[in-house]
Amino acid sequence: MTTPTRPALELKNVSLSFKGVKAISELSFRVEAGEICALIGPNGAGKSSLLNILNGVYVPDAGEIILEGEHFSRMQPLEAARRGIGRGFQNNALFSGMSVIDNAITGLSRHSRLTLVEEMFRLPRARHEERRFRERAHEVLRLFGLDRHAATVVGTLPYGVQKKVELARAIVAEPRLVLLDEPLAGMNASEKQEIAAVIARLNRELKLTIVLIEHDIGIVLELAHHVVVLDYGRKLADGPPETIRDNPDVIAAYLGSERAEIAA
Amino acid sequence: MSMFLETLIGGLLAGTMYSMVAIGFVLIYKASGVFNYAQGSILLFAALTFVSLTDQGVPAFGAIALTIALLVLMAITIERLLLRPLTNRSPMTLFMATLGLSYLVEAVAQGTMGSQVRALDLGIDDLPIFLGDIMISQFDLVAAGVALTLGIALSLLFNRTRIGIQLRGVADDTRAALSLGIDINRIWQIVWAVAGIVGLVAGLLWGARQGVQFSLSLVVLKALPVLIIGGFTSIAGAILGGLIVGASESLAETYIGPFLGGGITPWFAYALALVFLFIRPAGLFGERQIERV
Amino acid sequence: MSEIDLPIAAPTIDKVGLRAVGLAAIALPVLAGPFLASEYWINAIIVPFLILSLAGLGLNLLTGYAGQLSLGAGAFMMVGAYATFSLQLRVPDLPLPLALVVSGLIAAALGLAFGIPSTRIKGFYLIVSTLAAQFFFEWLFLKFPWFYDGNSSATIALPRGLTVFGLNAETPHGRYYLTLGTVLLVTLLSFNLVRSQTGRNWMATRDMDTAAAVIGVPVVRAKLQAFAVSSFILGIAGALWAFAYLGSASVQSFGLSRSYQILFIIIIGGLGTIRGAYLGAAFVSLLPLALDWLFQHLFSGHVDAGLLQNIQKGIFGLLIMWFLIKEPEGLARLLGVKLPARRRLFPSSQT
Amino acid sequence: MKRLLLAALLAGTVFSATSAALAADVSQYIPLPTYRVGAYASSGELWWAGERDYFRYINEVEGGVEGVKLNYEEFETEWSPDRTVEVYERVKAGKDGSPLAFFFTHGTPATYALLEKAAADKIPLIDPAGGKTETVDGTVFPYAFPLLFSYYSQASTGINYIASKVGGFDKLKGLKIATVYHDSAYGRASQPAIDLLAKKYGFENIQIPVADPGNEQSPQWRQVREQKPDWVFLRTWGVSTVVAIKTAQRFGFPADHIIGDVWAGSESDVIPAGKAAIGYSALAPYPGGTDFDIHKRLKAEILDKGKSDLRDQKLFGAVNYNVGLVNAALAVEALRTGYKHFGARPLNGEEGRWAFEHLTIDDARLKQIGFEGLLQPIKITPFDHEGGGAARIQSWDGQKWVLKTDWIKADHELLNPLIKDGAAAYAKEHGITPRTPEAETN
Repeated sequence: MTTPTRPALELKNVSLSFKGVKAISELSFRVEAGEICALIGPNGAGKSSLLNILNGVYVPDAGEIILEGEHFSRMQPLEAARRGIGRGFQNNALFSGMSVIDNAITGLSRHSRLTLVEEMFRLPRARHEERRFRERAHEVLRLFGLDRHAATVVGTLPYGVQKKVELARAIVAEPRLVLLDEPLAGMNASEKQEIAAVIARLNRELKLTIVLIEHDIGIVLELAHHVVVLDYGRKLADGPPETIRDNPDVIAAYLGSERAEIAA
Repeated sequence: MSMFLETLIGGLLAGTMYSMVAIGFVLIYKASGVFNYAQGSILLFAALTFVSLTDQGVPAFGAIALTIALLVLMAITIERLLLRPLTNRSPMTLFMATLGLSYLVEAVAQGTMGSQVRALDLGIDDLPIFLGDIMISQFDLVAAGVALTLGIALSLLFNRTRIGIQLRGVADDTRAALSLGIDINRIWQIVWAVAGIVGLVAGLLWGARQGVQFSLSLVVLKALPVLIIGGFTSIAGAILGGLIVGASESLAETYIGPFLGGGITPWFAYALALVFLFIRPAGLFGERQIERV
Repeated sequence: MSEIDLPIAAPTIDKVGLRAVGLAAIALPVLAGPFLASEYWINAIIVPFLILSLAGLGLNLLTGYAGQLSLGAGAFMMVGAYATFSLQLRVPDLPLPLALVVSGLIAAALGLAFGIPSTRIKGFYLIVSTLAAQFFFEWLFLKFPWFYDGNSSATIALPRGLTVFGLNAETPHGRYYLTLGTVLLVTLLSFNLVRSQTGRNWMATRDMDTAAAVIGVPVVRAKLQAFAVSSFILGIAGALWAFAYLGSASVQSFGLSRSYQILFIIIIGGLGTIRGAYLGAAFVSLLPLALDWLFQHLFSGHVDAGLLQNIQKGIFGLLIMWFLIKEPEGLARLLGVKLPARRRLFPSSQT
Repeated sequence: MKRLLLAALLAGTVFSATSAALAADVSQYIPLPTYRVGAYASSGELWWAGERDYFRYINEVEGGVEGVKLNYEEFETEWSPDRTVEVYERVKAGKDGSPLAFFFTHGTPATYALLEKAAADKIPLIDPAGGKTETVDGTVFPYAFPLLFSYYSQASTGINYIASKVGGFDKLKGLKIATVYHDSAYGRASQPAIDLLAKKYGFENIQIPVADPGNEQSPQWRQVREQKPDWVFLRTWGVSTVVAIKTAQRFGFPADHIIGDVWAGSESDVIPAGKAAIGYSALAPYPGGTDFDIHKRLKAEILDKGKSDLRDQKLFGAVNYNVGLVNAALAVEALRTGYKHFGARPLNGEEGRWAFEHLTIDDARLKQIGFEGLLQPIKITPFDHEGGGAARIQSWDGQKWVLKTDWIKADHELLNPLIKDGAAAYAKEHGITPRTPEAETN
């Protein structure tokens, strides 16, 4: 476990560009262990790109990522997962040809210790692990009310349900830090409330550090302990929700404009 | 030294023959995202149609016009019956569909026009020309000229005409092009027809060299490494890729081949392409895709 | 919570597939096969059908499950056949079944080597690697006499024929049982594998490899495993093709057209299903015979023989396109369970 | 509907296998594995036309062979040895009450693939001017018949012809003779013989491989130009022959110093090469042309009556058409030999072997059947399954093949030990005891 004095995650002067176009410029902020940190900002502000840097999908041009005290100039996707970073994607990146339960179990992949031969012959160790994984996956599916869809092929489910599967897959491997890209998008109000409650519970009960991107400012202010506002790849504001709400820059650039509605 | 130069120049010139086949692929890939395996069969079909017509006494000019008309018809048919139903399918599905298409086109070509090898005389005498010690093939020089002209003409088409600009729009961003009201189906038909015509030109040159026969369809296997090296989306890349493959294949057969017992050309180009891929995974001129999740 | 009532439907795990495979592969041919079928049916249809199914299965693990398109299936079949020949020739003490396994392992190692580019190259840039394998091995096995023991015809045949632990399997029934036994065993193991974590990793890699890596799927390892396992099966299939079906083989038996044939088997049969390989193999084995028969009876004498053959080839091409348009999941879906909605294989990574 | 269609297809297949034996005629069944589709169709198409026309002529004009009608049936293989094996399995039990007397493989790779199967099934494999050279030794290979002209004979005849051109065997010493060959078992099959000949006559032996399909050969011909051979022996096949002839011209190598082998010497090989092929010569165990008696008979009885299988009658007398005629005639004469011995009824494989092993076609007989000049005199024995070993040389004049020589014999005294050794090694490896035909009855 991390000590409270050390941040779970810290970014220092991280920059990223695509074909010469700056997506993120010299961004720095901290995420304390056990907090829910919300990234907000208009589309194209670089929020998803930032998560992709943390997951090692994108390689930053410059800067440093400090994860639980360790310094990285870039992450590797597998390394990130191994270090306990879970991830939920914006446009469901589920494995559409697989069932709900298989999607969830796949999230446990890095915990598998089996060899091919054990799997092929279904040796006792293989059966044991399969059973363990299946139980764990069911446990998480129940948390999201998904167990009745366990055997359904994911691609056939409605969007809102798929988002829940996405969440379940993100947390099934018991990460210490979860990055969620618009986990509430495409849901109706009651679903949003339901999932927000689950996220809050995960944070509270499992001491899970959560970084999430969300456009619904109401929910963000309610859920987050800490808000970082991005605009055109730069940090506009950083602080507890109350201060953000009152920050004139943010109001001008974001909250006060219509963009919030459009984006949401 | 002159041997080396001759091998190099000969290889470069031979490479333009590969480029010409590769350009047909690039056009189609650029506009419709399809790796068209049937390009070789279409090349065979085009050349065979031309030769069959001239054998019937149709003058060359008329035969070309008729063949082009047939290719345009074919492009429209393919777009309507194959591409349109497969819109939004994965590139691999489309690729496999063109494998099926190649069977059909070959069967139609051989079934209707027979399987006899036809001679094709373009009136280019293939006698050696000597530059000092270095021997250069006259035919290859003509072929290289044609390939270059073709490349330039297509570049102009892409950059200077309205259709070309629409076409590039489709290639760059299909959705945006659609929202601008560009008729994407028509663009596909045009591109497949143009690729067919490129196939006809390539087919005539290859056919003059080896006779118009079934094995013309096998030239796709030479075009693939060219595409990999040059990138799937660039005409300049196709030409440069062809030059690289032609030259290195020729040098390798001459200088490495004897140590391995010879006959290494079928796989050498592929090995070369693999090496290129490790250095530049999207080819020399290809653009690296940004992954979005 | 607004629960839309959704049918709890077909598992991805191929339960029905197992049943179908069980029915098709066990009940019918095992019981009825050797006794009812003529020697011709066993030698010329059932045995090659089984071996093609096996090869289809091998390629399906790589292409259908792990999403890595390969045009080099023939290459690894070739490796398996030549390795088996070499082992039987040079290590005569090794019994044939073990030689098959070792040959499979050799094919797996080489498959792994040619799969390495897949860790850097995506989509069909990858076919260049598998085609390189195809052409390289065709050249290699023809170029160096060591591989075919200097035989002037450059063909390979088992020095002592098909003997399984001292039993002569050279008879039609012997070939049949050897092939069937191998196919059933490999099917069972593959079935276990695709239901396990490795199978899920493959499908995750196929469906969305970037996301898979991010959530902790060892994508590189999964791809390499798929290449190795696939080549292992293809290697065994190749050895059986050479020695249990043809009797002797040369590189031509495993040329590019063989690679296409195996690819067609899984497209037609159904990508990403175990039973697809069987259905596809049955289809490509029987279709030419059926067309042959049909055309002989309908048009014999009326249509030129050359035209007739071309019509058959054209129909084959049309069927492939038709399948891709109408039934992207192939016969497995057409004849099998109805999934609640069509699932898309090979979704483009853009969506 | 879809299911119905599939069911119908499946059902159709079952019927195709079982529907047999309607007419219990006593016709002799002759299956023909063919290739009318794919890369080799251009030779195939003419070959089958020749074969079918001759069989039809025998059936309809001569009333069959000794009264036995021939029942021939085609199976498409696209020249794939694997598919030929499948055809073989399909037909080896015979059809309509007729057993199989022999099996045409129509291709060297298919012969290789079937060699052991056919020996076990006791069905003679007939592959004139092809096959595996060692199988000339019938004591080890009773069921393989590489009739007419083995690959070793091809090498030897080629060298003999060159010797005659340069003014005698003693002039071969110090010459450079390059073999440009299709890099396959077929292309390499003559190498041991050329090695031996090079040693005997003292010429320099240069071997240059061309990889399949061979549509770009500049490196090979640059090598030819570099090494300056006096003669080139061309052992290519399909498109690689055309490209070789054209590339030779480009590199300034004279066509009249290139000798093609049997399978590099048809119209399909030279017409597409245009002017580059003028003066090119090839070994012709199957000469081209229509100046033979049989062509007059076929013209009158088959072509002019609209019964020919030939799509384009201009190709009547093309080399590949004549290949078909000769192959068919060899089969017919062998059957005739068998019927005379066993009685006029369909023969089985063992009887078929006897028939081929006692096949003799002398000059008188050649005249009778109209093959004088088209086919060499043949005498097959259990020890010699080749029975000929000679070819004429034909040269392309831009319009047609012109025969330059009479039959040139290969040097069998030199080659026989090579064949014997090869056969003995095979026998040892496969535990075969060579039979002693002298001791065999009948």
